[in-house]
Amino acid sequence: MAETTTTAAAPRRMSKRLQSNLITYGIVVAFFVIMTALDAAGILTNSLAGQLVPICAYVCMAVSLNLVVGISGELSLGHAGFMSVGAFSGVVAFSVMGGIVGNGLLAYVLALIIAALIAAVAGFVIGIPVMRLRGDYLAIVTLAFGEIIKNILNNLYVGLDANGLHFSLTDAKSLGMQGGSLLINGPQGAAGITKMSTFAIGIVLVLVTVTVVLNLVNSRTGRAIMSVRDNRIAAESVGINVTKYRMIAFVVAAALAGAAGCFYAMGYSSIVPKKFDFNTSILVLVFVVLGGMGNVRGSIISAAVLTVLPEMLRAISDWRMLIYAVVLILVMIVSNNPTLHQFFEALKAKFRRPVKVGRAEKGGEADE
Amino acid sequence: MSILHVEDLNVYYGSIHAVKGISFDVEEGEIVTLIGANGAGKSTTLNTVAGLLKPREGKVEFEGESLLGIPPHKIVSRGMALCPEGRRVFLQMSVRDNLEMGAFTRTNSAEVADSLEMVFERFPRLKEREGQSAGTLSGGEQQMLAMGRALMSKPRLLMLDEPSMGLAPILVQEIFNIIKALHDAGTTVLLVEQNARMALSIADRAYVLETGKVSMSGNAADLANDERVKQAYLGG
Amino acid sequence: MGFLTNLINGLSLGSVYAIIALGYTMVYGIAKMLNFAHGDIIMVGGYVCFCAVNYLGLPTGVGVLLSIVACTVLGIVIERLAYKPLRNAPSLDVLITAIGVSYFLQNAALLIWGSDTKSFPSVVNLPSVSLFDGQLVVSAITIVTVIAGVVVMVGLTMFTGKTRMGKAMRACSEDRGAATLMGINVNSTISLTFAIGSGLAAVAGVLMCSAYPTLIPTTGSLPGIKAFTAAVIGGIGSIPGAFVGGLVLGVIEIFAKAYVGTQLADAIVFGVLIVVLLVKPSGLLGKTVREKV
Amino acid sequence: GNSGSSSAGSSTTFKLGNIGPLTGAAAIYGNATKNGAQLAVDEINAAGGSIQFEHNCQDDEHDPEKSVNAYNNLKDWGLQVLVGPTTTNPCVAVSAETNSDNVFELTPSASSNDVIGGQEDADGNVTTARKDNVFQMCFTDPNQGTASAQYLAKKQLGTKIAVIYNNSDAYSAGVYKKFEAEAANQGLQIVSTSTFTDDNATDFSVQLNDAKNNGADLVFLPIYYTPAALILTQANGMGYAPDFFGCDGMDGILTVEGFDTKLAEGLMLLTPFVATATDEKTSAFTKAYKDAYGDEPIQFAADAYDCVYVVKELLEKTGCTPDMSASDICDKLKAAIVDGYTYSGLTGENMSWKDTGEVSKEPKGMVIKDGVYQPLD
Amino acid sequence: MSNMTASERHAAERRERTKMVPLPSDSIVPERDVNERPVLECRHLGIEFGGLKAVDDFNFTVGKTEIAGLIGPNGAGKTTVFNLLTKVYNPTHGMVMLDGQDTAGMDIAAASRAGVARTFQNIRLFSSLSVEDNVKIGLHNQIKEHTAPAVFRLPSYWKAEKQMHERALELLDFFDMGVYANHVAGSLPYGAQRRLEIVRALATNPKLLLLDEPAAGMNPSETAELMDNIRRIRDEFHIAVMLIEHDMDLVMGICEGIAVLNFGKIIAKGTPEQIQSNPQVIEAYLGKQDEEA
Ligand SMILES: Nc1ncnc2c1ncn2[C@@H]1O[C@H](COP(=O)(O)OP(=O)(O)OP(=O)(O)O)[C@@H](O)[C@H]1O
Ligand SMILES: Nc1ncnc2c1ncn2[C@@H]1O[C@H](COP(=O)(O)OP(=O)(O)OP(=O)(O)O)[C@@H](O)[C@H]1O
Ligand SMILES: CC(C)C[C@H](N)C(=O)O
Ligand SMILES: [Mg+2]
Ligand SMILES: [Mg+2]
Repeated sequence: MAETTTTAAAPRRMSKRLQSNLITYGIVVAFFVIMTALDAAGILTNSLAGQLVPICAYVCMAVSLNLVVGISGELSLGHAGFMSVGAFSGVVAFSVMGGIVGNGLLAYVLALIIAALIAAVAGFVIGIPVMRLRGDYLAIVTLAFGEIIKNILNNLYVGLDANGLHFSLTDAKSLGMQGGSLLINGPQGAAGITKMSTFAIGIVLVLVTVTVVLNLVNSRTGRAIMSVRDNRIAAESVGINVTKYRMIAFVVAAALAGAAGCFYAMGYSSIVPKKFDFNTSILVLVFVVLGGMGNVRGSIISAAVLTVLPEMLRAISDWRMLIYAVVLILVMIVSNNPTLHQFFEALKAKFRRPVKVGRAEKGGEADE
Repeated sequence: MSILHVEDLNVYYGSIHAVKGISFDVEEGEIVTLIGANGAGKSTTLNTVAGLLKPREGKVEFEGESLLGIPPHKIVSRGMALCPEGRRVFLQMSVRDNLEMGAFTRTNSAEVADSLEMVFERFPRLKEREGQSAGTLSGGEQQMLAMGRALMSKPRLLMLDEPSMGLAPILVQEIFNIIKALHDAGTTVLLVEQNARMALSIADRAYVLETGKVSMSGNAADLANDERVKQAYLGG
Repeated sequence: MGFLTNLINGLSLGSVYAIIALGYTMVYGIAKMLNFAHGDIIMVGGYVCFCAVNYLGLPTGVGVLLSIVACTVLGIVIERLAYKPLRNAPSLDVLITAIGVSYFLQNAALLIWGSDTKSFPSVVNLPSVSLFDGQLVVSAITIVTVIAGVVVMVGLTMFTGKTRMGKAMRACSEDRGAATLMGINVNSTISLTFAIGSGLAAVAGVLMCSAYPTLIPTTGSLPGIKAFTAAVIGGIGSIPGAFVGGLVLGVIEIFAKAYVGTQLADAIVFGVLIVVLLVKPSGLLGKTVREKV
Repeated sequence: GNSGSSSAGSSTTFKLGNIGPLTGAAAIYGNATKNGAQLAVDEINAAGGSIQFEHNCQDDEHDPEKSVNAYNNLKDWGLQVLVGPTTTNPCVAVSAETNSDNVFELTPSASSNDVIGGQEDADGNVTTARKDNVFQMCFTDPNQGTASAQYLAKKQLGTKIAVIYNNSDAYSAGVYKKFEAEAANQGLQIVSTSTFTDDNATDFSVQLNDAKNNGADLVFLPIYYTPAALILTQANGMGYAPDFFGCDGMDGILTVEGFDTKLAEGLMLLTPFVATATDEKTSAFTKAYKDAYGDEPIQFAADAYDCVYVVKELLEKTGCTPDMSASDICDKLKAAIVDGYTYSGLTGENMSWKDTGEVSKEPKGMVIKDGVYQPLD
Repeated sequence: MSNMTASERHAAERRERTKMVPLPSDSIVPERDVNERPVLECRHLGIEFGGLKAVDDFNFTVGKTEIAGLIGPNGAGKTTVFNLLTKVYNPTHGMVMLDGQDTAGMDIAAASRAGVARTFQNIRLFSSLSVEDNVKIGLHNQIKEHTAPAVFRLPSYWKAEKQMHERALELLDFFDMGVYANHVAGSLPYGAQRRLEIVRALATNPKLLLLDEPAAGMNPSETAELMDNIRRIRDEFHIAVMLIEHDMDLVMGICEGIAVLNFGKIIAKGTPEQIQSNPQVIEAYLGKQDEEA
């Protein structure tokens, strides 16, 4: 009896998960197609066109942060730090690679990869102390690391000349360069960046990020990560190396944020460390929470919508940030209102098969 | 007039209909027990009476006055206490502070001190652990603390949600002795128990709950001899 | 002498952090939420006092009182409107709401008071104390801030540890449902917490703006974060911890600026936080709460 | 937001865009440039000449990303010429965009090298290539630094000099670097150099102590007026009273609400414009500005005002018409501006532009006396 | 079996109860296990919490397929013993041998890999995940699948996933829980949650299964079913089970060797019959049984 039910349930569940993932990919692709079509038809406003690159970058940031916050269950308040590590290392890598393989797409892709790797290393190094902490203590330490990264980048000078790369932590003068160009100029950041990032590349990056996260989630590693989130002691007691799996989530997210940072930086001609401060970390966190914890599709949509929202409200300039704030508060209040919640549950239940046994599902799997 | 009158109570968790039209009465000075399987809605009923949950329909009257719409903290000061399922002691507070919190609504400090003495007398283990933070107590110790804390408000109606859960046999007996003693001292008790045998042995009347409804009710002794009850709840 | 000057400057900055941190710790300890809007209430406190003194021509003392009253009311209103509906929400949702409130306050201040800097007149108009033939000048505001910090810390410790309301607050912080069953009015207890926290924010705002006389809509954010850091260093939830953490942070920040360089001061401050937490994961004076299995 | 604009876009008006920080910590600058430009546009339109403008000013909150967004927004509106952005960091980002779109850009006040590109910094490094469509109405930072050092030396204003600058700001760091280099040439003695960052701009006790302990009698502040006001107040609190000397960023300090202007007595700064000057142009402008906006104009309002007139004259000179594309207009204007064109306005007489994008004009030293700016000489 | 009443089942079990034989180490094991290496040996095990000897000189042996019981008053230290066996706590004295392997220096995860699995006094499921995922997580160290192949969806990933899926359902079906496979664990009825915890523990392929009050909150008929399940686990998985329980019907019904703890010390060891009649145990734990046990 039980036999038949379960074997029937298995493929259905697989396909449900697959279906949900396909919808997610579909949304990204559809967004690309629509925007490209609008552009071709000349309907796309410059304002929106100009935001496509940052939208893709923020989507990648939100999806990767979701891996830490939603899926691994650790509140990280310093995600922008990894973005800036990626941004600056990417800019330097591109200049160096440009000299070797030419200033083309190849150098750019290499830069993205190098940025991701360096951010991953940063994530690992930072992860060592961070993973010893939990909860709000972990949150404040990630915040601290975000600020430390910014502070260090504010003091970092990198130059490139015929002799190669020069680094300094004091000032540009001590680089001791002969001619050449100053790639990173301390707090003034990097200027004169070759703008390589395009919307199409951004979509590819989003797809890669989403694939990595979704595939990770639906695997042994992902389940281990989620088990630690749900109950650390129980996870340990079934033999899971808790630190290892928290670290995997943290490092993968850092790497993805690094790539997003490089992509972002190379969409602007100049970039300063201050851009990636606490406020940016918070901004991305807002995307994640509004999109739903552990919900990748939600992160994508909320990152895109919330990036465009302030620009759409430009017409009411003085009021727009106030309205943004009110929207944020209202969304939180409304989504936690039991009466409304019940209403949506009931609505959802209408569209769903009745559940066979026991209680209705609550929560939901973190796998879409 | 009964001290507690519940009529046609309907409680939902979201779309889950947990309590489906339960009615019962508790008379002054009685011990009444609610028994039933896991998930029958016993805790939900108690929590609703205590004001922690809002019923969608139905009446809850305490000493003739409706409790609906009255916030739970005010219900406490009217003389009703609930010792909740799962203990819910204040883990980071000391045993003594926990007990003092139980007397939050009482202002006469001399009387409170007497109650404290009384609780320590009944549960000497708590006296031993007076200064220890409740979080490091064993499960059973926490259960004693929870019950002691409920007693500290000196309630006229004491509601106990599975007080014997996780207790050593000797303590189970002790808990039931205490309930009997409270009863003798005039406190009305509404008891929810998995340990139906014990519960029925001390209760005056009982209600059997099944999936949110009252399926049987009556004199506790009669129910204890009922075949269906024996079969389902007393282990044959 | 340079060292002493720096130490005094550090204590001055530190006691500002300490007072902010006390408010933070209070709200965190009881309501279990990171109230990111706390720093912005400080800012409002500063503006209210500024307006009272500069526009209404009220005496400074009245301005300070007005500011405390305004912030207390503001704290209660924010709690009722924005946080109360989220009593049972996941903590991250509450955090995001607090961030929303923070944005709201900043932008409302922008609309009301404009974005240009206001120079805050000191509320302490006493002469500075000059020691060692004027080599060491301790400003009156520093002395007042340090004293205020001590008074607030002692007061709060007594309040939460000894009084009935204080114990009710601790009960609410652990288990609101159980607290209700004890007859505690959880809503008013949490409101009271916010009222006290916000009133403290006003005091902090006035003192901070007096010591560092500049006022813009974002005045509160960075000190808010620093004070939060201070609270964590001291052991979040611990009242003496917040005070000690604040002082430690202020002194380290000034020493780092003076002896290492202004550039890396923040990195050092946050580095200290990390080191402290690694050595003592619950902060200097925080209690280690072990989960019993 | 958008400032008042005249009738809906038609082919009889040029669309003049403007970007600046209208909110946020640098809002004073943005609002000044917005108002200054608006004043000029209103005058030009009222005069009813062949050139008529529609003016649209967008907020960038002093953030590069927002500034680029603002620029794209202006493009959607149909922007033909850009005046702005007001501050350096956003301007660097936007000028890269205007450069690739070939839109003529004249910034009233963004003074860093990177705005125009192609310049070596004090260490001989080049970070950006020359953007040939971008010009400045203000001095470049290096020029300010050099001028300040020369001025101090010439007037023998200080023997021991301390510098406090904002290391996170391209403008401030740019001025400082050239100042330092030139100070060495001029034999000025710098006894203390300390920095701060935007995140650390509320407490200057350490920096002031350093200056005081090293016996500095003049403190050079190549920074914005907001932290400067704080520095003056804190110095006063600790009983330290050296002379203070600033650059264009210092302008606005007297408008800080609640600031005890007595503290600014004796403060010197380099600026091309003072509202209290008595020449006809300045007093007319100051009056009109006060009538329209209620405050005294600061130099950036004047810079923006001049910008609009320069654009107008160039459009006239090159015979551009409103139906031309932004790129065609740009080609004409960028050729014309370096082709022996001179302009005399509020911020200088006979100003001209090099093909590096820099303006050449004379800096003026000002000192605050009795609460108003007075020429130093 | 299912048409037998609970008491009939108990009687049947008692009839076929194995003979217990003493070992040199003053412990007893079932006759059938006497030639096998014991799965658990505790020697002089002890732990102190700030002076409190929660467990003291604990000596106990569990045979390879024994069902052992650990009883004692509340706060006697039973759960603490489990925490010592699973390395949640590190002992301050003595040692634990798991299937001949010293567990000193292991952490919780290592202890699990060494063959001990447990359930918790307060249910600890991965409550937001599906029932099947809960079991798959239990299989973590049984069926390996690496991160990189999973991210790139290589064939090895699909193979491992299929294996895990099949094994998980097999285990769930063993407890008639296949129907719940797609349900969110936290939404299961209480009894099912307790069973799921056991399934998850079994998924780790343990040699010793520790159950902490598995019958808490169950009524007698549910308890009887649980007893069946525990026996089936022992018989079909050929492992040892050690359980803590206050329900004497269950303990006396299925345990072969029993230890009684009081104040951290063993006060009695023996077969159910010996324990039930031990005056010390009656005094400290059982109380005078006025009803049939
Ligand atoms: N917080 C909740 N959310 C959703 N459903 C709930 C919640 N609490 C209880 N339920 C459901 O309501 C029903 C009644 O539960 P209740 O806890 O009242 O039962 P009970 O009789 O006390 O059972 P037990 O013996 O397990 O304590 C059950 O089906 C349960 O699943
Ligand atoms: N982490 C700890 N810190 C301090 N004391 C502790 C700690 N853990 C347990 N104890 C103490 O050790 C004693 C034994 O606790 P334990 O939980 O093992 O009891 P138990 O036998 O399982 O009781 P119960 O049957 O009530 O669950 C208790 O007195 C408890 O207070
Ligand atoms: C408005 C001015 C003070 C701007 C400054 N010159 C800068 O480039 O940032
Ligand atoms: Mg219950
Ligand atoms: Mg226990």
